[in-house]
Amino acid sequence: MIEPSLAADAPRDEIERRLRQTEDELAQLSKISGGQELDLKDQIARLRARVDALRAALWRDPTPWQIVQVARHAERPKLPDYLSALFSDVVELRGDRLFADDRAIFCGLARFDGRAVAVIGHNKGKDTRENLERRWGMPNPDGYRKAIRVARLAEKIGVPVVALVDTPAAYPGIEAEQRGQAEAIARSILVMSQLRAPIVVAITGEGGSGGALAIAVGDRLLMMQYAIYSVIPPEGCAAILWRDAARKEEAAAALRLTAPDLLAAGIVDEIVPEPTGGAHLDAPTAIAALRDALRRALDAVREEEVPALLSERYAKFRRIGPFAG
Amino acid sequence: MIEPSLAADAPRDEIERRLRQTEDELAQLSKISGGQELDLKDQIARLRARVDALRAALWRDPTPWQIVQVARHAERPKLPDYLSALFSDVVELRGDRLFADDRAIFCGLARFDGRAVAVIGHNKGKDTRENLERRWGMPNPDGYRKAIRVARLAEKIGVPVVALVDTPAAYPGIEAEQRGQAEAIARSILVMSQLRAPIVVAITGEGGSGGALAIAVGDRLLMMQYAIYSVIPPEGCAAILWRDAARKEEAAAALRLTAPDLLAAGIVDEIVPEPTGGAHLDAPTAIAALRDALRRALDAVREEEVPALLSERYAKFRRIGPFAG
Amino acid sequence: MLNWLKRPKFDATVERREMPSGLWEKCPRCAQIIYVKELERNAKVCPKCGWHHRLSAAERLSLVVDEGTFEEWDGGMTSLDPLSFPKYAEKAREARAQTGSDDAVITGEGPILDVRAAVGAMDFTFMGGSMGAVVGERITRMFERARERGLPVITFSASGGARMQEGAISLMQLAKTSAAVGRLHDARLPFISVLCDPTTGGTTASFAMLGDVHIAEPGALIGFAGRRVIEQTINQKLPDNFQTAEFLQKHGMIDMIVPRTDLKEALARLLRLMLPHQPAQDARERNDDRAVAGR
Amino acid sequence: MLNWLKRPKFDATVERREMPSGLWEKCPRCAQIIYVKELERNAKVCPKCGWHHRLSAAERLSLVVDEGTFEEWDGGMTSLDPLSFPKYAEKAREARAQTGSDDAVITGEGPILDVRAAVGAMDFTFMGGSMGAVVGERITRMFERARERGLPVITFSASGGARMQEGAISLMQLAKTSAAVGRLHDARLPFISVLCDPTTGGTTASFAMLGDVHIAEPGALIGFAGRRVIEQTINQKLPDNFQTAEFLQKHGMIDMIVPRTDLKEALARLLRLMLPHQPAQDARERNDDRAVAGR
Ligand SMILES: [Zn+2]
Ligand SMILES: [Zn+2]
Repeated sequence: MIEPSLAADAPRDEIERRLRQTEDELAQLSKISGGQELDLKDQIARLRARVDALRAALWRDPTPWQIVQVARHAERPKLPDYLSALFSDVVELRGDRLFADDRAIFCGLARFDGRAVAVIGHNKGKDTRENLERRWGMPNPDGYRKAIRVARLAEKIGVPVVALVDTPAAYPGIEAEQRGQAEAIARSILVMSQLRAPIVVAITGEGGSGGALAIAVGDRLLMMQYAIYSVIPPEGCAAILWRDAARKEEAAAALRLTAPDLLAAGIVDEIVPEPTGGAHLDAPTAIAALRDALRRALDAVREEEVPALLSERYAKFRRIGPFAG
Repeated sequence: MIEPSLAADAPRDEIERRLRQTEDELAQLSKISGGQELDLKDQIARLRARVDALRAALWRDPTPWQIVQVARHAERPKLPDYLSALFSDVVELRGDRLFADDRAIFCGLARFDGRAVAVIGHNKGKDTRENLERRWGMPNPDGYRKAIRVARLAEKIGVPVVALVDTPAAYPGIEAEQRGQAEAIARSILVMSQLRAPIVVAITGEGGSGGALAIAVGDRLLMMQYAIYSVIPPEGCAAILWRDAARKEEAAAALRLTAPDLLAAGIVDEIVPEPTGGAHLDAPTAIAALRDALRRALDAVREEEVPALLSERYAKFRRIGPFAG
Repeated sequence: MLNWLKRPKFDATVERREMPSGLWEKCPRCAQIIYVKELERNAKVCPKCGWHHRLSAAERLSLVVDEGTFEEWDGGMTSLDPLSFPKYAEKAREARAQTGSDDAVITGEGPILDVRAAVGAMDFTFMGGSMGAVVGERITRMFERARERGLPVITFSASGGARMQEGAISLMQLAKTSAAVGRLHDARLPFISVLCDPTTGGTTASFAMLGDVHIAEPGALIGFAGRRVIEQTINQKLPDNFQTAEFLQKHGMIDMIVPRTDLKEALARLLRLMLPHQPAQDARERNDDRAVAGR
Repeated sequence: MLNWLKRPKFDATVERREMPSGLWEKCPRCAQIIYVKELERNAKVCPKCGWHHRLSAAERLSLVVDEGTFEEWDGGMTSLDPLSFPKYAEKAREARAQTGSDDAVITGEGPILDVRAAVGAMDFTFMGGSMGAVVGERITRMFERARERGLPVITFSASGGARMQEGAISLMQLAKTSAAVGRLHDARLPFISVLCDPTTGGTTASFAMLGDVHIAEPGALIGFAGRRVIEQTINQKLPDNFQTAEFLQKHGMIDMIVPRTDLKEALARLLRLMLPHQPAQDARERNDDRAVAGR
C-alpha cells in the first residue's frame, strides 16, 4: 500500500486530490534533480510509483457511471484542445447561411497531417461565459445546418470530414423547437449518410443522443476509451424508468453506453485508448492516441472510391439492430 | 360621341365609374330582353357601343405610368383567381422546413390541362387582413426558401414548375434582413437556373425587382400585356434620381418597364394580351389568354430533354445585356 | 349522398385491437360522454369537439388502405433484448399480448383509392410507439422494398421516440431509417409523412421529418424534446400551442393539417400528383370504380 | 521583423486612382486628421480607429494579387445606354473620366501568394459600384473562364446594387452572374466572396451571397434593402449595428471578418485548403519564396 492513509473505498475526488498533490511533488523534485544534479532517484521513483498506484486506485474496474463522470469531466480535453494539437491551418467557417451561427458546433477547414480536411465538432466551453454562449455544447438547429453546409463544401472540394462528437444532447429550448430541431437533426443524418466524401467520426466525450448522431454518421466511428454514447442521459432514463433520477448509476449500467459495449454492438469500429483514469489526467497522451487512430482511419477511407464508400456506409448502419423472426 | 357629357381629358376614375354604370345597365337590359322576349336590340347595341367607347377612352395610348397603375390595380386578377380558374386538384404545400411558412408566396402541386405541375406564385391579398398576413405579396426569405423546396420537389417527381409573378418587391423589413433576404433571393435564382425540370414563368401583375426575379428564372417568360417588370419601383427611382418621388410618371417611362419594352430587350418571350383597359375589367378573358399562353409554353418545354433545357435556359439569360467594346 | 370517406369502417383484414370495454367513453379533451360506436363510425374523431383520438396501427391502415387489400410485409419480427435491459423482455411480451401486434409498427403494401403505395403505421399503444431494432428494420425494409418496386411511401408516425431499452442500438435506427429515406428520394419516389399524435423524439428526428410532404392531424403533438425537459432547461412555462401541429405549420415544418375524415382522399390526390404517370381521376370516376369493384 | 502584409504597397501595374489632393485627410468615422501616406501604407485602414476606408478596384487588386502579376480580362468594355435613360450616358462618361476605369468592376487573373485565381474587384466610386450589363458580363465571363481553366474565383464586392439606368437589363445581371456561379460550383471549383463596404441590393442578392466562403471586412455595410426604405416600411428605427458585417455574421451569413491587413494571407490559406491538390505552404516558406523572387 503506497498511500496507507487512503481507505480502499475512498471517494473519487479525495483520490484525485491526493494524486494531484503527489504529481506536484514529483514535478518539483524532478526539477530540482535536473537543475542541481542531486541524486533524488529513489525519492522520485517512489513518488512515481505512488502516482501510478493512485491512478490505478482511481480506476480499478470503473463502473459505467464512473465512465460517465470521466466523459463529462470539466477538464477533459475539448474541441479546441484537439483542434490546436491535431490540426494546422485551421480556418473556422461560420453560419448556416439561413439564420444564425451556432457556437455550440464548430465547423472549419484545416490540415491533418498536412492534408486538407473539413472539421465539424461540438464545442463545449471552458468557462461560464463560453458555456452560456455555446449552450454547454448543446446545438440548436442552426448548428446542424451549418454542419450540413460545411459537409457539402467538403464534398464539393473533395476533402474528408472529421467529426468530433462531444455533446450532452441537442439543446432542449423553445427556439430550437420553433426552428425545427427534429428536422435539422434528421436532415443532417440523411445528408451525412449520402455525402460523397469520406467521413471519420470520433466520439471524444459525451455522445448524447440525436444531438450527437446528427454529426456521427460516417465511414469510421472511433470512440475514446472513456467516452460514452447513449440514446438518453442516465438521469433521464432513471427518471422515466423508475421515476427517480437518482438511480442514474443503475441506468448508466443498463444503457450499455461505454466504448466496449458499443464496440460489441457493432456500432463503434475502434476504441482509442486513454491514459489510466481518463484523458483529463494526461491530455497529450490521449490526444496523441486519437491522432494515431484518425490517421489510420483517414488513410483507409481516402483509398476508397466514393460509390464503394457510400455502399459500405449504408451497410454499416443497415446491419445494426438485432431482432427475432 | 357616345357620352357627350364626358370631357376628352376626364380623369380615369370618372371614366371607370361611367363604364361600370353603363355595363350594369347593359346587363340589366340583356336580362330583361332574354326573360321577357322584348325587342330591346337597338338599346342594347347602343349601350354596348358606349361600353366599348368608354373602354377605349380609358385606354387611348396608355402611358407607362397608367400601365403601372393597371398592373397594381386592386381588382386585377390575383393568384387565387388564376389558381381556381386554370388549375385543378390544387394542393398547397406550406413551409420552408427551416423557419416559417411565408404567406406572401404560395406553393403547391396542381393539374394544368389534367397534368401535374408545381405552382409557385406571389400571393397578394384581397383585403386588409390578407394583405397584412401576406405583406402585400412581398416575400420574406422564408418565402423563397419554400419556393426552392417545392421547385426541388418538382425536379424530383419530374413535373414542370409554373411560376406566377406579382409582387411589389422583396419585403423590406428587419427580420427579412436578419434571416438573409439577399442570400435567399440569390440562392433561389441559382437553384432555378439549374433546376432539372421545365420552368414557365408568367408575370401577371407587378414584377418587382429581386423579389420577382427570385422566382422568375425559367425557360419561358410570359408577361401579361399590362404587367410591369422593373429593377426598382418608379417612385423609388424618382426619389433617387430627382430626389422627388412625385416624378414617378417620368421614372416609369425612363425605366422601360412595360411588356413591349421587355419583349424588345429580349427578356420576355411572349406578351399575353389583356382586354382593353386591363385584366381587371374582364378577368375571364384575361385568364383565358394566360391559359392559352401557358399551354403553349408548357407543351413546348415538356418536349425538351433536360440537358438541352438547361443549356438554353443558361443561354437565355447569358445573352441579356448590351455593351460596347 | 353520404361521402363514404366521412364514415370509414375499420378493415377486418387487418388485425384489430378491441375498444375499451363498455358502450360509452369519455373524451379526454372535452370530457363529454360519447357512444363508442359513434366514435368508431367517425374514425375516432370526437363528434363533440373534433379531437382526433389515437388510433392503433391496424385502425390507421383500415382508414386509408382500400378495404381488403392490405398485404403485410415482414410480419412476425419481434424484439430481442440485446442489452438485457431491466424488465424489457417482460414489457415487450405484455405489449405484444395487449396489442396483438409484433411491435410498434405495421408495414406493407396497399392501394389508396387504387394508387399502389407502401404504407407504414406506428402504434403508440405498443410501448409508446418507441423505435427499436424491429421498428427500425421494418421501416427500413419498407423503404428499400418500395424503392425496388417503384412504389411511393406513406408513413403514419405515432411515437415517443427511440426505444430506450435498446440503448444506442435504437439510436442507430434513426440513421438506418433516414439513410433508407435518402435512397428512396434518389430513386425519385414520393414519400408522404403523416405525423399523428404524438410524434416526438428520435422518430421526429429521423424518417418522419424527411417527407416530400408533411401532413399532420389537427392538434397532434409533434416535437423533438419533451415538454418537461424544456421547461426545466429554460426555467419558464411553454406556450399552450407549443409543439402542436398548428405550431409546427406556422414554423414551416408541416405542409397541411388534414382532418382524419379527409385524409384518404388527400393522400390519393397527392400520390397521383406526385406520380405524374398515374392518370388523374376525379371524384365521380373514383366513386364509379368503387361501385363496380364493390370494395 | 515587419510583416510585409501589414504594410502593403499599392501595385503600379494596375491603373490607379489618385488620392484626394493634399497630404492630410479626415477619417469619416473617427474624424481624426490622418497623414495620407500613412493611411496608404496601412492599406487605407485608419491608424487611429481601424476604420476600413473604401478602396478602388485597382487598390483592392494591388493589395491581394502578387505584385506585378495581374492580367486583366475583358478590358475595354463600356456601357451602352440601352434605355436612353435620362443623363445616363453623361454620368457614365464622367465616371469613366474620374476613375480611369471602364466600369464598376475589374476582372482578371492573378496569383495570390502563388496560388492562381480569377479575381474580380468592384469599384464603388464608379456610379456606386452599380451592376449593369458591363459588370454583369465581366463577372459572368470571369466565372466562365475560371471554370474553363480550372481556377478558383475571388470577388470583392462594393456596390449599391443593380444599375437602375439600365432598367430590367441590370436586373437580369443578377440571374446571369448567379447562373455562372452555379456552373462554377458544379465544376467543384472554389468561390470566395469578399464583401466590402458597402455591398447592398442586387449585388448582395446574386453572386456576392453565393460563395463557398464569405469573408467581410470589419464594419462593412452589407444588406439587401436600403436603411431608409426599411425604416419607412416598418415605421421604426433600426438598431445601430444593423446590416454591418458583424450583424450578418451573427445571423449566419458571413464566415469570417478579416481585417484588410490579414486578407491576402487568409485568402491564400483558404485557397490552398480548398484546392486540395495544391501543396500546403507555411509562412516561412512563403517569405522565402518572396525573398528569392524579389516580388
Ligand atoms: Zn371531445
Ligand atoms: Zn479613423
